[in-house]
Amino acid sequence: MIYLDHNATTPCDPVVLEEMKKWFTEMFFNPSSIYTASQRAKEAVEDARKKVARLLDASSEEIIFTSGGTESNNIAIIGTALLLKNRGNHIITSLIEHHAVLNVCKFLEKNMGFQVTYLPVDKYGIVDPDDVRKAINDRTILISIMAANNEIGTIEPIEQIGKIAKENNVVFHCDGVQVAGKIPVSVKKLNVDFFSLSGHKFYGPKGIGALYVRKGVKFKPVFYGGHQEKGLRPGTENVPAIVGLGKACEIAEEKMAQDSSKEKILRDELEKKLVERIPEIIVNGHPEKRLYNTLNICVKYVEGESMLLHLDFEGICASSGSACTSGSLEPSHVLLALGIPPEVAHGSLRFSLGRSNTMADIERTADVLPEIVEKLRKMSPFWNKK
Amino acid sequence: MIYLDHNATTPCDPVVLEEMKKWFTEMFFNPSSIYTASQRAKEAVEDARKKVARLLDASSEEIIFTSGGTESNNIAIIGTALLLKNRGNHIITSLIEHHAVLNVCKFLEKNMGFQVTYLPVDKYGIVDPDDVRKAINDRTILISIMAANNEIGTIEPIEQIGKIAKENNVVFHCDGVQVAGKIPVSVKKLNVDFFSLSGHKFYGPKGIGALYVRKGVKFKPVFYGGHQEKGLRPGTENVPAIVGLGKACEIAEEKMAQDSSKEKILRDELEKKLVERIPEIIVNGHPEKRLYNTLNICVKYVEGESMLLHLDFEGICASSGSACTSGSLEPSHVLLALGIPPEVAHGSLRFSLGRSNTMADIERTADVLPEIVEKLRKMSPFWNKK
Amino acid sequence: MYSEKLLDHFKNPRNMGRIENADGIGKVGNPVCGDVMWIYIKVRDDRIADIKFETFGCGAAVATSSVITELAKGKTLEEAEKITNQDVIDVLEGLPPLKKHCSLLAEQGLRAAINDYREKQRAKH
Amino acid sequence: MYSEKLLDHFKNPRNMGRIENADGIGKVGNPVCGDVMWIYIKVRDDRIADIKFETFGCGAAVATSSVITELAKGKTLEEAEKITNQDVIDVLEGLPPLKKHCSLLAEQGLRAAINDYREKQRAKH
Ligand SMILES: Cc1ncc(COP(=O)(O)O)c(C=O)c1O
Ligand SMILES: Cc1ncc(COP(=O)(O)O)c(C=O)c1O
Ligand code: FES
Ligand code: FES
Repeated sequence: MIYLDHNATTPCDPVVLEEMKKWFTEMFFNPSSIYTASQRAKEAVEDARKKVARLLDASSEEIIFTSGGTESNNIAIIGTALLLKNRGNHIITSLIEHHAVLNVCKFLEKNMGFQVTYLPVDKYGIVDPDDVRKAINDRTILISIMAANNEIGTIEPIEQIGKIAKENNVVFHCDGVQVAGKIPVSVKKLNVDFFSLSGHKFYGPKGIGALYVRKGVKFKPVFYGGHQEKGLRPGTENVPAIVGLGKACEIAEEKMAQDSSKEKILRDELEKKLVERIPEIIVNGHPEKRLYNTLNICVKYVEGESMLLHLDFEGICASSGSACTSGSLEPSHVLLALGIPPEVAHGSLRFSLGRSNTMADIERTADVLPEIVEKLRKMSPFWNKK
Repeated sequence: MIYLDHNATTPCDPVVLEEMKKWFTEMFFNPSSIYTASQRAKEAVEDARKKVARLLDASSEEIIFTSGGTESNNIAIIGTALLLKNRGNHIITSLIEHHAVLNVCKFLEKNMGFQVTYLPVDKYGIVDPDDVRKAINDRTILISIMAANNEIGTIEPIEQIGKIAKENNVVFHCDGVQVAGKIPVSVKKLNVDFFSLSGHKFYGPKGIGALYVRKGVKFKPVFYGGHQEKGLRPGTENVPAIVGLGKACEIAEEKMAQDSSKEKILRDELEKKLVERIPEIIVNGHPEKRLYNTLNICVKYVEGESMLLHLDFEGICASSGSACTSGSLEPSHVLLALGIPPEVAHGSLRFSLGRSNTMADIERTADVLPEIVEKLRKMSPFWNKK
Repeated sequence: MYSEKLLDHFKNPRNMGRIENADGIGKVGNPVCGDVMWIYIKVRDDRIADIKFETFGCGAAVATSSVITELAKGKTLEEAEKITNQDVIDVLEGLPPLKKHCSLLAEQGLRAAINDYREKQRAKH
Repeated sequence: MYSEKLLDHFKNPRNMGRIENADGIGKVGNPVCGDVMWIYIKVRDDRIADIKFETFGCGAAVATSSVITELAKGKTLEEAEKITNQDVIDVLEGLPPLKKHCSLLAEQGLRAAINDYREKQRAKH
């Protein structure tokens, strides 16, 4: 099998799983209990917190564990809205955010009297920091812009947007789910107040994420219960997953440089071959400011799902946009925001590479896809009309 | 080591962990993706959903996976409040709920204009269904009463309360975290609309829970994002933990009868020995309507933490109340609600038994604790004053 | 997600292609998913003598196109008009809830082709 | 949570017990956690000749009681009055944030005992 869907999820590194095991069984204790064995669990949690902090150039006290990227985004945005709603009711975000940001904003619009500005992007998917500056008004309490887009891989100018947020005294949340563990991140340099990450996107376990909260920045919790995570995220700590996330951060730091140069070579090769071999395709996202592992194309006159099914028959796993929208029929909101017509957006394919991929994977994919496209185009009224 | 704190958390059953493993590594796929491998992950999730449903006598479509008991309670209560706030703003709960219910209610009081009735309990910790009936008014939208109390083990008359809720057309949530997997539960018989459970309380993994939502009962999601769990709980599914929870439910069904009769014998023996050997102790909770694994005592004139530390020196793990309140200095709100004076409540100890415990564990604990109490009483100004 | 039967029709679609000088063409599409299906028919003695399709769409759209052409082929127009999306679903041994509409597209495509044929006939007379 | 040092004082508390006919007794308590500490002193030539404690409280309360008696023993009243909760924390090599107040209880207990002694002396004259 050739797995080219690492932006959807990654396999848990066996080293990570190995590290987690004993915290399920022998060392299963509740970190909040008083006996010595529990204190070991507590130490393990704090040790993992340090590792997450190090990956982001943050300090441990600034890291909160959550159940994943979705929760991190939700509590940062809803928590800020709840806290600051008396100061203002305006939020700035972009048209190409993940649904775990967009749908939160829509909820706040519909149910809590918030106004949201959804900034457009250029044809590469880049948010113009100047647009952010212009959108700020005296009721603006929050800006939420993603570090890199999950579908097309475009990397946003977070540092500049962070500067603008700071100058205007507006809280800045960054959905960093697609960059954490993939490229170096310094929350200090980026000027962000909140930064979300999710373990399973970089060879850590599912069901665990973290939220960086800059020292001094407050938010209202969304869940209530015990005193865990300073009361900001109650519930018995998911010790094995937390330990696993810490280990994944450690491994990511070690392997990042090597992973990125290898995957970039493979991704570029795939891009080159597909462009050569398939007429009338479009490569989406920014040519340079793009995640090194992501290739998103639109194949004109063919529909995405059909290509994915044929790829699956050949043992190749890819996606057409994000996994979370596979339950939806509409074309990708991200591609539409780039100005791509709906019928073309329907023909999108995303290949996202990872540690295990080889040049053989790329060659096979580049051999197989052109045939699939040809077959499907033969069936397409649009292609035949041309 | 003698572990007598199973109400705080339980070890993950090695069989459960074994079942989970491959979903971390080989079968790591995102269940929302389209390729065949992902469909296997989706099937595993649905299979686990069936197992959880079977444990509760529910149907699969009525089960939503969450990150744990705290989240289940939060989304049931906040989700109902958000949905029905225009119909009414009154909630009924009890004084002895877990903080994952109490603190949610307090949040709704402070921030969303809700009024909450905190029902008292009798000296055994039992909520009188008649009190529930009397507390209902035409603005009442929700009743939340726990199935069994985590500190003292008292089992509440959920079926009767459920009947009253139904007659009055009020939504009924039941925090079942301490009973799920321990005693037989039929959500149908109990007349509940929502029922919360948490994996790690019955030998499943941490960081996973479920919420039963009766067919036709609606609530507003608290998190927004992808379409997972019908959009009611977005975020990439935590497949390994979901599989583990399903397995834990299956095992619980098999072992429940045997576990309960064994643990009851051990618990009763511990109770008998401690009452015989330690003067001036009180056994808390209902003599019969009590979880078979739970023994909560107050040792007069001694403080709980000191006893716990000495027990820890002897390799015995116990707690004084719930783990989540170990970050608090105040005496247990549960014990105070029973009418126990604060200075006595400070001397509480909870022993909660589990599968691995043996009569030798009980004998050793019953040998060790009287000496500890004697030592500490010698140090106590109150004891010496007597 | 999809049945074996559906995947078979998807992999090896029956009656795929175009009929030059068709007697009727049905062109339908779903505005939400953007999928488009064209059904071509050749009619002899009020019977569907030949039928072909061209489809731009999801796996289910391709499979339902294939199935509807098989179901219609050889039937009288009257019989063919009575084919419903449920008949298509039955052949495919079910469809995911989100994909029910794809079978509707097939039903509509066939009916549109028959209507097109009838209108052309009427125009001739 | 607790340091080795603290656990040692907790396990083997120094100067635990009561002094019959003490020259001064300090009875303090924390209303929040409900912990109570009684400090007894025997004074000779303005010096703490003997000191004992009785404590109903958490591990830290017991340990800080033990430490404060060790720190105070043999000191002049004036010296003893200057002992702060920080001195106690230092001996214990730190305390968890939630447990800082336990060391304050010890400081207050000693001072209350000294005050009690002084008042009794004043009453005698
Ligand atoms: C950019 C981005 N944000 C948020 C998420 C949500 O993360 P999770 O599914 O782990 O909750 C994802 C992935 O699904 C993502 O790609
Ligand atoms: C009765 C009760 N409700 C809710 C919870 C919260 O569960 P979790 O810590 O798994 O979120 C617990 C245990 O901590 C509990 O005992
Ligand atoms: S998704 Fe619309 S026709 Fe299949
Ligand atoms: S907790 Fe109050 S004195 Fe220790």
